[in-house]
Amino acid sequence: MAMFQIRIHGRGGQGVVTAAELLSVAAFLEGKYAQAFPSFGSERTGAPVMAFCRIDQRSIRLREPVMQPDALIIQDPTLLHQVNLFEGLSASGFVLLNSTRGIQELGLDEFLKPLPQGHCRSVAASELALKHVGRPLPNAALLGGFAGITGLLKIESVIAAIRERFPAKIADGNAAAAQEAYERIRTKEVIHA
Amino acid sequence: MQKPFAITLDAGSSLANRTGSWRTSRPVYVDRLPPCNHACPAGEDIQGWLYLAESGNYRAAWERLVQNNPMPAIMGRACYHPCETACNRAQLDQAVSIHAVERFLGDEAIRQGWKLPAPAAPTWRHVLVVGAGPSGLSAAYHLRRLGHRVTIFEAGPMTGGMMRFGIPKYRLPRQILDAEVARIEEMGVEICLNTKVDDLASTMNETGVDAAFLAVGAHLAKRAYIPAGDASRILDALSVLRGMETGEPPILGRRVVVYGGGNTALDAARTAKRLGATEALIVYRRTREKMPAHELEMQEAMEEGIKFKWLSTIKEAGDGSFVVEKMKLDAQGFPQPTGEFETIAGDSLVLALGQDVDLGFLKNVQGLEIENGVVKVNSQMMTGCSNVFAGGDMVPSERTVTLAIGHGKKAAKNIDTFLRGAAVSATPKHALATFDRLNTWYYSDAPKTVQPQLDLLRRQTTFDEVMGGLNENNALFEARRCLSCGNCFECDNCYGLCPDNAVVKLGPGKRFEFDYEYCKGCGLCAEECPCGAIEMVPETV
Amino acid sequence: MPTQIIKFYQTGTFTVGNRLLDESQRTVQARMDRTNGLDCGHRACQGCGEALGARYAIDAAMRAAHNQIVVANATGCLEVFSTPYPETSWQVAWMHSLFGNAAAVATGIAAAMKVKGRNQVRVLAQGGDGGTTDIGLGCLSGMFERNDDVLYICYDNEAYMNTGVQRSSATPPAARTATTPVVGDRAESGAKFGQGKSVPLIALAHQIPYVATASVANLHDLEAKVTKAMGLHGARYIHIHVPCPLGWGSASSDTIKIARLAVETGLFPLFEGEYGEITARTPIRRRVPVEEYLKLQKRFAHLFGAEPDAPRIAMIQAIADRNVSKFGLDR
Amino acid sequence: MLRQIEGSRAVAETVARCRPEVICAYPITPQTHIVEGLSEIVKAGHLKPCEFINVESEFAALSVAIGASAAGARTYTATASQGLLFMAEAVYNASGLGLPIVMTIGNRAIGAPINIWNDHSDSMSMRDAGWIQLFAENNQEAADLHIQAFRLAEELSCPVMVCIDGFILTHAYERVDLPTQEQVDAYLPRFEPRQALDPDQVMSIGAMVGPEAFTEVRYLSHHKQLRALERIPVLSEEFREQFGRASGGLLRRYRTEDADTIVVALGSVNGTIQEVVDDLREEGVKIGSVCLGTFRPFPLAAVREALRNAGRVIVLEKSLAVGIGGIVATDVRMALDGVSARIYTVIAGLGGRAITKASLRKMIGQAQQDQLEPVTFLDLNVGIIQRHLERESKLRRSGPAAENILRDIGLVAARIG
Repeated sequence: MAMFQIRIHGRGGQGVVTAAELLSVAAFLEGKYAQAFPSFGSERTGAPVMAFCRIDQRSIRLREPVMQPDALIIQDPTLLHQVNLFEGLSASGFVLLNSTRGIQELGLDEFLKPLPQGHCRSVAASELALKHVGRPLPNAALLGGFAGITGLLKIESVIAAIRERFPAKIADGNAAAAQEAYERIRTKEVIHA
Repeated sequence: MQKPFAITLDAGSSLANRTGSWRTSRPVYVDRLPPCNHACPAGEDIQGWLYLAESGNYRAAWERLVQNNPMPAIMGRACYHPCETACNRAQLDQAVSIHAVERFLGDEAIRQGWKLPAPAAPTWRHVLVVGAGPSGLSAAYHLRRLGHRVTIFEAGPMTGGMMRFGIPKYRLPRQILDAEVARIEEMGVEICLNTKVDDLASTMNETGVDAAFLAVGAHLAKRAYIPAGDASRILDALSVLRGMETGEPPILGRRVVVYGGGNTALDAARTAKRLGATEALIVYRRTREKMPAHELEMQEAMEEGIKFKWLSTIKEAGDGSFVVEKMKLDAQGFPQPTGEFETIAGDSLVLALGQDVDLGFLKNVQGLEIENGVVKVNSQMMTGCSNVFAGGDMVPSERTVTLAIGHGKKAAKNIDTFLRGAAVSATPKHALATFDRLNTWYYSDAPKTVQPQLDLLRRQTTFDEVMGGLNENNALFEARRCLSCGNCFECDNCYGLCPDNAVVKLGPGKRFEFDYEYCKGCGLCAEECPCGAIEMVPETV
Repeated sequence: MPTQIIKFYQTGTFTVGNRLLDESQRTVQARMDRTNGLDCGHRACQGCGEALGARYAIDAAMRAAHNQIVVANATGCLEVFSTPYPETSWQVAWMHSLFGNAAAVATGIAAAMKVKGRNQVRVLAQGGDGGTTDIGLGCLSGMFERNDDVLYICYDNEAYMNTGVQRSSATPPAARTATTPVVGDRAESGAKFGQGKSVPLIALAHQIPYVATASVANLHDLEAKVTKAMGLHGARYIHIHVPCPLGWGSASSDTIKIARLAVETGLFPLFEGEYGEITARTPIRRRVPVEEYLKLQKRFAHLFGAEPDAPRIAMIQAIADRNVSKFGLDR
Repeated sequence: MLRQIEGSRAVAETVARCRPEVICAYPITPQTHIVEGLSEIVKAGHLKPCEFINVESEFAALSVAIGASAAGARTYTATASQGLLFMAEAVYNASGLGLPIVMTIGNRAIGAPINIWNDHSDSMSMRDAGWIQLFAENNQEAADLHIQAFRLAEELSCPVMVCIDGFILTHAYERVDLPTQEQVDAYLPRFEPRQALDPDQVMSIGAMVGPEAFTEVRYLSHHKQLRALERIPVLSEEFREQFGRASGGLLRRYRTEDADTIVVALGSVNGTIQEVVDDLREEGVKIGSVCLGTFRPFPLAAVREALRNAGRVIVLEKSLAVGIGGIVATDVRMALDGVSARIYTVIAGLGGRAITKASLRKMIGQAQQDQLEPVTFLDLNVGIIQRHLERESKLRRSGPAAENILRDIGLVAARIG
């Protein structure tokens, strides 16, 4: 498999960078090489931020930002109208949105039609986070969702990464959120099929 | 450890840099003559013995003292201490009470029975001293120390001369006098009492002495012509005072008039008071300011209720009363008669008009000259006759016990020189240690210790000593008030204040030394020396 | 530091030593075995107050710490005259790094000694007023604030002497320096009034264990303060007044006298503070008017001459008076 | 032990295993995570004995380090950008005194305009300060270099800067094989200072040195760096033997044999360059690259040896010597003195601008047709520049000041009227 590149969009304070790091750890746990890094800056809470993650079978030398992502994780749909989120997205890429509303409701179906079936999904990550963690931090849930739609990583790896990163109590909540997001994606996929 | 080059240096390397070469003037330690020593008629090394007393080493202090004066206990009482008048400390707070410390040392010596230094090896020379007064005793002491044989001929029945017959016991207790005289006798000085010399020349021949020192004092009371009735009682002060000593106290009556203005007049009046006079009146022809008596004694006399009548002369002595003429001072300050008379009551009149010297016994001495009733001497106290010396009240000078003792010492030194046939050498004197040379900041303030005084009633009724002495503590305290003018007392200032560590401390009693290898000549040491014992002298280029 | 008054009237407690005092009452400088931390051969000017102050302080510190001390020195006269290659005058472990970092370097040394478990080694930092009150104040404040185990000693000669007498924040009002010259309007000559800072009080504001001012003119007081400081741990500060004959235009022999007058006029108050509070002051022994102090120094010459600058002399007197009342310097 | 870990954390943990006894910390992006990591390690008691000191400035940070090192303690600190400039005086002092301090630089641009992103301006500003400067290509090397740095510094009694690209490495999560304590202890002996402040061995450190000896002192620090040129390859080789991976050294060649074009660069950009090299090689282009691991001392001989046969040398550097162009390039030119190769200076990645494969390919392409300017600014937005220059030329006041002022007054007067 060739190098897989992920770009995560969100706002300062939503754990965008953490999300990218967790992805890299999950990949590492599966014996893959991974590289995660932020869109280097001193962004404060609320400002649009990006983080990147590369996953590969061999060691990664490339240091440029991810410009042709194979997957986009959008933690905050309000960014849709501000940033050119989809720039460089590969034709066979994935898009995962944090929203209670579906892609159609968001009016993105037309725009994202070129993408393969099932590559473009939304999941109510903030809602799940509120439910399991008590705070609307969507990143963990979205990682579960990412495992769901891409199948690149096992949900177990994602949860292991979460557990490695956070103290038990917080980890439990985030793990649960990731798990549920993962299942929702999967089950919905079943329905579609 | 292989150290980096140049940036890291070994300790002590700067010693290679001899900064002494920067110097344009160098400090030198000096010893200056303290004003007290300078002013002492007996030539006492006062600062020297105070230095020893400061450390509580009273024995050493006393020994240092008696090198110049064998009678400190007497001196501490009888001397009018010109040293204290000269003391630099007077300009700071009050003069150091030198006499009080001296007296303490003298009394301590008597109490502890300290001995005077043993005489040197016999010189087989014999010196006759005429008169056992302060001057004679002083001379005898010094001559004896030098190893000479000394014989004193004293006309009177007792030793001490004027110290006994001129100074009442309430100022100088007799056991003190006797003790210090005895100590001199113990050195092997032979004293012959009631031995009047009528003809010195023949006496010297008979005794075969090599030299003589004359110190007979002035014992002839001056008289003044006063018309007197048969019943009127007139005495002279000396016989009054002598009477006190010889056990024939004079009858003076209740109202005593003393005529004169010297210390003897005061002594006579104070004695009269103690003998029971209800009133003692001193009549003097000039003013108080002109009175020759010592201020301190004036104070004491007035405290004891002695009355004074200034600007008055006694014209006539009647029975129980005296006629007095008022005087007034002329432009030159001499008293002139006014023609105004008054009569004062009095049972007796004591004349204290000064004393003359009895010079009869000198008639056959070759070359000896007499002028204004006293014997002429040169700077070595030598009379016109080469082996005859003289001192005390019988030579031209002020008449004080201290001066007399000084004469004795000086004469002894010169007699010794004469006997050894050596040349007269005058030891060079140090420059005076004046107040302006002191850095007084370093001395802390300390009030003078006041000597305890006998209460008035007992002073007026008994002959107990008026002035008490110091105890060991306040004597030490007083000694330490000495500023050590002009003489290093090892305060360590120069050692501590040198920015270049260029002063070497040699250890206790050894003082200091300059290390001219490093001294830059900044002058801090000289400026900060409390006692002015450092001088800056220009370097010769 | 209220030095105990010894009932000893020839010298009191004012001289360096004296044969009659017992050891405990003599100063370290009076001892034959004193360490001379700053030794002979240094290149300080004649009558240098800083050389004197440094030896006083370091010797006292060495005595207190049984010679187990290390000293960090800021750039300045003291450093230059004491360690020009190839000679050093220091008899202690000594280091010079930079002008403004002596306090920080000392912090580092203290940290090193701590990790090495050499707790008996005590660390000092020292510098002039420039290196302390100006360029070094940042590092000094940091050292105070962290309460590092360092005794910092400032030798205050009231200007940048090493570079040729320029104004520092410790330069007193009206004083002439190369950068506060006496030219043009005489009434405006010399350093400005109403400027400068009191680093001792700034130090005190850090709530550190010990702060003191001292003078080379009062050795007993100075040594007592150094000894006290050495007995404590944490950040400590001693500010020593050291006249500079060259920079002040005074006679080399007057160094101590001038330092003494600075204290006796009230212009340089001697006090101690602990944890933010002033805890002691050394009363003035004999109060003198500021003229006596000013007149001995050419840097104030423009205040005198034919018709003295009475108004500004009065302003300086007012500063002295204020110190006396503020610090309670009357006996 | 393999870890997926942030670069800063990897450095922190490795530095901790070097057993520094004194650590001075002052926050400045992007170095901050390193000292944060160390403070945590010290606080947790995993590094003993160690004094962790929070100072009040970078100047103090290095000053405290100077004191600690002079007193014989193994000492570490880290900084970046403005911080390095603020401690500049102490930087020279530490090397002048020969104190073996190790300092990490999280490379970052220097303002104004203030900019927190990566380039090499900070390290370059101190290139002549007498410190050894090592540059890390990736986080594995960033960690490893510190172990070698302490050994090198203490052997030579000379301070060492380990330069890591800010954010690109400091903030990047990567796989790093963290050395074990045993490994580090085996490689890095206890610190035996060449000089140490000690009351029992009194000496004065930091004397004033005049013209009579200053040149010698300076020559000796130069000589020290020449010795470093010999020691660095040796220590790197020893490291490879003991840790089983190559790290450090003077430089590393990548496919330079038979290469006719060689790109020379410092630090993390080499990864991207190697990707491009591989792509171009597949297209048959004879290209290679050289990763400079040691910038001070500058390995003249090794560089000459690596580049002598190339017809074209492109020095890609994240720093600019304003008014002349390259800094690294200048040194490379010196190394190639007398060699006929064309040498291009490419200024890239200033203030964090991404250096992309695309841009590199384009640039290399131009070089291959010899259409590259001798000094080229990669991805320079010429449009902006031109617009600004035009605006400036319009706005700039010309003519004597008096007239201009009068003109202004005239305008004011008009308004009033």
